[in-house]
Amino acid sequence: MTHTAAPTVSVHVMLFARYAEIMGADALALELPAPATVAHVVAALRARPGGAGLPVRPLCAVNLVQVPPEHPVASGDEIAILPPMAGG
Amino acid sequence: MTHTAAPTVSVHVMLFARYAEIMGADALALELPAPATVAHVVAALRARPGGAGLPVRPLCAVNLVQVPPEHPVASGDEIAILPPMAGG
Amino acid sequence: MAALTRTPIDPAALTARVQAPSRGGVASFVGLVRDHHAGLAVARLEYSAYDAMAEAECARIVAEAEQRWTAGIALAHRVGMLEVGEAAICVAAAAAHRDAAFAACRFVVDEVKRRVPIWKREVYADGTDAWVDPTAVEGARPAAMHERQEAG
Amino acid sequence: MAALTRTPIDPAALTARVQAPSRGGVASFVGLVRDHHAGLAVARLEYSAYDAMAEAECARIVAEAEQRWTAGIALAHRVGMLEVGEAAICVAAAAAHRDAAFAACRFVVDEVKRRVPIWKREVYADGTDAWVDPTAVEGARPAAMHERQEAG
Repeated sequence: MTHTAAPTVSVHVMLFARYAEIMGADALALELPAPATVAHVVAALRARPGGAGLPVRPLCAVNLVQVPPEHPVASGDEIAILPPMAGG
Repeated sequence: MTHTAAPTVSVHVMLFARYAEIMGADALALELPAPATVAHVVAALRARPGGAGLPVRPLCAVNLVQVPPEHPVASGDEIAILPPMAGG
Repeated sequence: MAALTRTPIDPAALTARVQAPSRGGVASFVGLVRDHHAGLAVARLEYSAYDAMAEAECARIVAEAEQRWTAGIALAHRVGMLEVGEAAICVAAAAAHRDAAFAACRFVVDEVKRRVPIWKREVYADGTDAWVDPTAVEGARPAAMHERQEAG
Repeated sequence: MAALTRTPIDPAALTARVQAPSRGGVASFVGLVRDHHAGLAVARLEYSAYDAMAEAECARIVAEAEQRWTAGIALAHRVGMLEVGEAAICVAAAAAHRDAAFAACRFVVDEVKRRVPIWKREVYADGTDAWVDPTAVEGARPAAMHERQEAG
């Protein structure tokens, strides 16, 4: 094993409503091995304290647009984990 | 032929919108041989000046309720001849 | 409450009449005088009614809708001369949920057009006028069109 | 124009924004905070949103409806703490005819509920509260219910 730095992506994660409560934060920064997808972001969150309360496949948005779990994420992206919508 | 008075019914006729215009009146009194129906009222109106402009089977109401042409009419009834409704 | 009115309709007042803490949705409809009909430029509309029957029929329609959808309904229809942009009809329907509110509102609007003895005369931009017959062929200029001297 | 607002919604102002001489019908919907939900007495609701995405999604929904029905649409959604009877959402849809106005209004209400990242926490009369999950089984008390100290 070498000490060469592996490539990573750094993303901003936004949490809302019940998910913000169970994670104890409404925003946090994550660094993931590249290449990464939304599903990798969710898996990283679920490994954190309180994260077991998140669904395996929550609704997610990247840069304000809803995307499926296999959507790639890039450094600087804003990844939002969305509880079931309850407007109206 | 005798001069004994035959039984009659006396009704109040109401006319509206275009029908009032073509008949030159918005209300008139009619006396018809008994027994009489709404169809008899319409026939009597169609025999008057301007009456040819009325449909043979217009919408009609007796005492504020829409009725079919065979509906009987009695003395004192208010018979309304209704152009196609255009509210809203 | 009387449905026919000779003065401008206030939709907010109708909505306020049907709101209640148990009702989560209010659907409403306002029908306004348009500036065109069947390809003609409309200047104004004159609505007239068989007042006593129109009130009775409106009350029957409101009662039917209130019972069928467990809703609160308010209905107003203007009569007299209306300018373009004025409200001719307003219906507000409040119910526990939006499905019922929308359905009740739509029912009342449709039934008023179908059953209530109200008529309208269109006055066109060129000064002519005509009684509107919704049963006539769409797009045909009304048969009853005639010149008319405007009063006042 | 922004769809999210922290101050009370004025439905009449929304309706006024979409009226035009060529539009004969305005259908509107106001969603109000009800005093009950799933058998529980509700005291108030707190709405929160992912503001930037909610505004973008609302703008997309309005644009879709305006194009599909040749309509004028105004949409407002309240966020923050709402008392029973206050308006949470208002949609006004104006079109040439009532079919299009009703259809466009209903579409916008339904799509806001389906697509816009807004959440609500119900505060019950007994002081408990819960996040509302419309995807949960109807009639079940929300799973996330918990005691909570009211601030201020």
